[in-house]
Amino acid sequence: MNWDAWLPLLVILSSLLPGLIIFALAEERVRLRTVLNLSGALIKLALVGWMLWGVYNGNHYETRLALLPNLDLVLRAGPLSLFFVTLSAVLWMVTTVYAIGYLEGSPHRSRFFGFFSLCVTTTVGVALAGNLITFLLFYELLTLATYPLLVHRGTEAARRAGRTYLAYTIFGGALLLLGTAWLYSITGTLEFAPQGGFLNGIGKEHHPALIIIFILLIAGFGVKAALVPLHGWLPKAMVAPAPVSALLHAVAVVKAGAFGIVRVVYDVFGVEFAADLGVTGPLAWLAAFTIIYGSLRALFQDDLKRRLAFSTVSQVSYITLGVAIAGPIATIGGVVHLVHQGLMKITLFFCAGNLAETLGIHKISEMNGVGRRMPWTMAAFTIGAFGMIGAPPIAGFITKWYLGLGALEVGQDWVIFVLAGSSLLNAAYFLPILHRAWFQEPPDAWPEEHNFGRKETAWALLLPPVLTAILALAVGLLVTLPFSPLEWAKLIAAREFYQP
Amino acid sequence: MGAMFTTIPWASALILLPLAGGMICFLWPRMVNALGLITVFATALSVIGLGWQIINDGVYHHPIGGWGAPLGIDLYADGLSLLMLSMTALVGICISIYSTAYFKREHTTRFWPLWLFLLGALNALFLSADIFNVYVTFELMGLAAVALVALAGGRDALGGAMRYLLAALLGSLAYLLGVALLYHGFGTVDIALLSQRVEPSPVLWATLGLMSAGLLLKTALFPLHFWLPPAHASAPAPVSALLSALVVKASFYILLRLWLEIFEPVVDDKSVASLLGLLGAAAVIWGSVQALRQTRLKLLIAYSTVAQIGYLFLAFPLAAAAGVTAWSAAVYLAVSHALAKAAMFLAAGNLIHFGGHDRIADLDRVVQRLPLTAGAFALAGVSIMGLPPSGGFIGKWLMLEAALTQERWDLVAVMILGGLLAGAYIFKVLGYAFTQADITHESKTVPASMEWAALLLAMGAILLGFLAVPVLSLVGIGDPFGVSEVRP
Amino acid sequence: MNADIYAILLLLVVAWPLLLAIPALHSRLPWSRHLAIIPAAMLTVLPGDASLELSWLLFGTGFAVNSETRWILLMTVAIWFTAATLSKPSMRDHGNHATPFFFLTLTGNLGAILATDLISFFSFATLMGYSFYGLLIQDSNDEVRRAGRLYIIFLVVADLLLFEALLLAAFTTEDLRYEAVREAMAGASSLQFYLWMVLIGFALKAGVWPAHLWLLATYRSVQRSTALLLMGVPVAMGLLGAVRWLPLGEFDIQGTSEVIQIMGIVAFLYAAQKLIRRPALKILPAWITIAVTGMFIAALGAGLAHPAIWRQYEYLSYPFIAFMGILLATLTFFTSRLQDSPQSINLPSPRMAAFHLWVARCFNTLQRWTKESLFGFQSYWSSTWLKTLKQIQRMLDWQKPEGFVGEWSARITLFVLVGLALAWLAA
Amino acid sequence: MSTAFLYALVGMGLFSLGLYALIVHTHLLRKILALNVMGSGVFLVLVALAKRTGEIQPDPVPHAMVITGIVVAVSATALALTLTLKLNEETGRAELPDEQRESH
Repeated sequence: MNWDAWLPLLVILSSLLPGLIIFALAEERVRLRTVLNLSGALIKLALVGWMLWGVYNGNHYETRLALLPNLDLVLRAGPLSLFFVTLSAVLWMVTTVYAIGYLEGSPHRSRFFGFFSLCVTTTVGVALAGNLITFLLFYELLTLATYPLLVHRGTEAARRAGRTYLAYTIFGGALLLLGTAWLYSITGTLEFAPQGGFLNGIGKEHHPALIIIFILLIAGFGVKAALVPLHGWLPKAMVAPAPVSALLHAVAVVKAGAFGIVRVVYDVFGVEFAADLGVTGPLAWLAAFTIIYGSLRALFQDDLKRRLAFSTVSQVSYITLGVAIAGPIATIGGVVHLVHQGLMKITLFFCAGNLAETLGIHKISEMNGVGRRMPWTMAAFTIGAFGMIGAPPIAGFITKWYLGLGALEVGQDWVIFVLAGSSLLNAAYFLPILHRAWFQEPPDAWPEEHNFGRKETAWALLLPPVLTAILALAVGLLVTLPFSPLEWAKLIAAREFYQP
Repeated sequence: MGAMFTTIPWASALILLPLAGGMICFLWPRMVNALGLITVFATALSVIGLGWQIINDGVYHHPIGGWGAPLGIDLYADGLSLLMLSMTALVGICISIYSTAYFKREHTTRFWPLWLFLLGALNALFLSADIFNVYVTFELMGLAAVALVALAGGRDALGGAMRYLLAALLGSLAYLLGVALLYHGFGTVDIALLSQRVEPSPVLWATLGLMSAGLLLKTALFPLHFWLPPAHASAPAPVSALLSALVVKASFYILLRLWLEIFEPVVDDKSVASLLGLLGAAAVIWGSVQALRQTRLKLLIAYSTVAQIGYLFLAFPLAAAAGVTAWSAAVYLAVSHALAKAAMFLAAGNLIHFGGHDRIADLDRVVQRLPLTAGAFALAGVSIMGLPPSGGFIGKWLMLEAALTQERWDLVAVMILGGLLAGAYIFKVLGYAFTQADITHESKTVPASMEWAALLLAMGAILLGFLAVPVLSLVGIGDPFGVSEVRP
Repeated sequence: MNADIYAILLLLVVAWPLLLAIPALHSRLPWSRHLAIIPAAMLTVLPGDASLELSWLLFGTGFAVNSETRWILLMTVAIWFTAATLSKPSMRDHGNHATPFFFLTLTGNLGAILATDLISFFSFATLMGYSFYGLLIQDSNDEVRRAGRLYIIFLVVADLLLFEALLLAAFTTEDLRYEAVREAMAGASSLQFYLWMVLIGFALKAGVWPAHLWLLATYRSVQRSTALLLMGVPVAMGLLGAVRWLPLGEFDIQGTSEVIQIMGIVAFLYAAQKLIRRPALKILPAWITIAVTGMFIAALGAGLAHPAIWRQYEYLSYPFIAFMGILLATLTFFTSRLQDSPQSINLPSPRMAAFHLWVARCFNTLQRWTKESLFGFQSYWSSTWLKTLKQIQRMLDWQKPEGFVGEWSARITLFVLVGLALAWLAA
Repeated sequence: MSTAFLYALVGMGLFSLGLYALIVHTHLLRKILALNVMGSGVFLVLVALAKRTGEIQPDPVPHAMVITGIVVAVSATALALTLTLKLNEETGRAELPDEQRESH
């Protein structure tokens, strides 16, 4: 029995099976549900750790099932897939703890955690997908798995947000399907290959079609990656419970879209071929525009989560930008931001959730002096915010560093100005929050305070943001250690994208 | 053992068992549920037996009583028939289980004989090798189906049934006239013989027109779909499921057979295929838009059927260059639609049973109380929308592939648009599963068997997404799509 | 043995105040503010050079102490010690919200002094700069807050410029230690660009004319201990940064160096002119600072023009910075003692008020423009001509506030813009 | 033009006539009758075309078909009539009810 061939499938099953069992559990079986959730997360972490070590040493893990004649369902654990899988596995663990604390005593928890597990399952599937059709499959499932989480609150606003989300994502999915099928009809294969191996043999007469396919695929992924003008759903989706927003912005939906763009540019088209087609330039411009636009919109939001949402619009496009600049160093910057943005943004959302859950604070204008009431939460928030601004030595600095260097390397100096502008705007919308939280006098009463005794809030709510904030700081500080995100991104670039 | 297994005339059993079962149910109304279930399961077993035979020995051909065509009745089964029979058996089992709990006592005595007759007729139709037999099975099927629709009683159901009956009879008569002309022209009603004898002639054209018109009317292709929504929406839930899942497919199956065997090789003109494709496209759009506009759940599902039937006809214009892919797509879509739509109607039945109405806007209180049913509806919806992984996705993928290789952008656009609209109307319903409604509504409990029957069917539709390779190789037995072209 | 002690000490200098920043810790320790400076003080008095390589930290960090840094360290320790004494009469530090920022700023300051490469320096300087904001606005009246806002705007822009400069340096050389960068940048094609970004960046940080606005504003409004720190933290560190980052003594940079010298001299003359006109006693040290930094910049310009001279006198620059810091701090200390009456918390000068008004207006206009350009399409189409005209008029309004164009601030802005444009052309 | 062909044409005519009536009339009884007329038309065509080869003995197959067809037609008519009666009981009219209305 060759276990290597089934490991990727096992990773997927490690969250799928607990999820399915949780659906069947009665609402009041809290303990069993928690055990299932956490053990699933732990098993996944262990499996991923095992594969990380294996891939580091040059092993291959691949599960292959026939889906259609000539078209397989492929799950393959390469360096890039594992990068994303590790992010999901770690953050799933953390978010599960957070969600258990956040939803304590609220209705429909079995449903919530069931879909929560499905959501992670599909994200891991997206990460492990070894060809475009497998990717598409999990990508669409992700839409379906996140919708119930999004509308979990069941309010009219939630339903409206859900509708918007579906309208965008199903449309994006349709574009993706079209692009994928078209590509298949031209090439007869959809396997991910470094440098887009299978496209190099395509004749010149297909190049216009390939350009359109590129646009279709990028548009399909761009919906979830919130590329302007396809970002409209993201701010509305803020009605979801905080753990969902956290997961949505840091791991699952938005990141899956960005990951898809990475896949398309590097493993479907191949970065050189894409550059020959002349499509990476416009993509870079679009990403740059999104970065600036998202930041500008974020400036004017008073709702904390909405401001964070627009910040995501901006930050996720760093990944796209890094990919579209199309040089080895910029690639490292873009890819590493997959993890960096995840750590920072999940911290920010956890903190926003804590404020809402503990003090009933939803708006920035209500945040006066909140740092004195909840110092640990706000300390974590501060680290996340400075990371977003790009202050050293937090994770965001590393990203900007590599993006900037990468842009210089290929002579695209304009990117530097985009980065500078974005940093400036980031500072403009994060620093006032910090000022309020730390230096303004707190009000006499908070909007809706819950009692947690002497602690600032529940442990399950406090630990996750502190942990992710420390991680965000650590991946910046310890950036040169082996297995740091940056080193792994370098490994990816060396092994997958820029093979000699 | 194996030898004995293969010598049993499974095909005859497929027809005789349900007919006999229907008679017995009629005569013995006290144990009608048990009898009916036994018959349906036995029939399903026969399908497995027949499948065994076909997989081992290839195409099955059996002249009943040794008479042979044209006077006798020939049975013929290849991979395509087997797939249709399996679909019928599977959907039939689930619907039967559902029905034991769904119908009141006095209704079961009427439902079971009719349903078993319908099953027999369907099996016979899928096994028929000559076009006149098809007419007879059509009529048997039609009459049983109309009676089943009328079972619900009340103004809407009776009106729907009447409309359905008139349409079915009209379709049958047109078809029969076509049979007459064909027989006159080429002297046989055996499909295989006909396919050797036909040649382009005015008679053939007239036949093509008449038969197609009749079959299209029965298949409810736009704009001949007018009878379908009232009939399917007003019938009892299991009956709606049967009609949408199986009965409509039967006439499509015949159209497909005739087209493949008789018309396609002869008719050079692409205009007929184009016309069918055009109507299919119109059906996709029109049906979807209408479904989106409905305020009643069952009507929504019924209009969705109108739209989904349209997809099947998109294969006709595509078959010229990508025959196997296009036909495989149509067949795959037909089967997954059967499973998914049956699941949907059964789920709708549960909701109505529970809440007493099917107004979409007031569904919130109901959907939340029936998570299994909501799950069934959602999973079936995934297949209807053509999202992966589901049978619907595989079908749509193949269809897209066929369209893209020929650069038929119009059809591609229709397929994509249809998927989007389907998403819109499915989630119009599903959105209510997540609202904060107080549960103050008067409600009945729904038996577990009813919930699970719906869920099983829906899961089947999803599972079909992973079975494309075996299913497509099964369909290939006997080379029903004629051309053994190489895939691109 | 000795090396190990040094290594631990070097680490402690930075790590100890960082650790003390945790409220649970410093609120339990008596004299915590003073305690935080102890390792640094020890390092100052111990003889000999020492260095510590931390290759696992960031892109490879190092701390080193030698005769040059010891000067700066001495000054810093002295200023911080005074500030600690001034700010905290009581033993226990309980419930003071500025205390963590005190420790964080200290950490940043000491780290920046000891750092041996550009990235570490930049990281610690960033930590210092942002934490210092917390110290600045602990009084939290309106004027302080306005000054704080000015400070932070200058800081963000400065950090951005320095980040870009850092990128240019990293693009040119892999090794980012000071000497390596000096050598590499001296011959780099992006030298001019780098030069100007570093200069402007540190000039903004140090409050060199014409970026002295924030310095004046904060100096006016903050409490005594913080005013003291101003001299040691942003100003001295800004000058130190410029000395370390600029490719001094390597290359004769004609043209640019003259411009820099002229700017330095103009800054000095401007401040001197102010001094001659006898400003209020309290603000005197601020003007002296501006004059001195102007001189220093002129010296840097000279250093850029004559590498040989710079190499000869380079060792003087560190004691100069140190003495300057101490001197100014002492001056601040005494002037504030002289004027330690409630009236001395003086009102904003009309000029400053005008500037603030202008900043606020600019910001509002920017906000409105962006808003309009983002969301305004619809309203633009639906609005009548009259409305559009009014909008245009409103947009033009900001250009003609009464007497504003005659004000200094506009000229200063122009000057900065011209500087930027020059830098652009030169690059 | 042979007699058989004439019969066939008449059959066609009947078919068309029935179709027209089926569409035009609203009363269900008339619709049922129209269907029967159509059926007769088809049967006539079948019978007429049975003499297709010019032999003296006509082809028996269409006749068998017609017999089957008549059986089918009779049962269908019976069902249709039953439905009409039921519908009449329910609505008081022997016409197809309008398309479904919104409320029950």
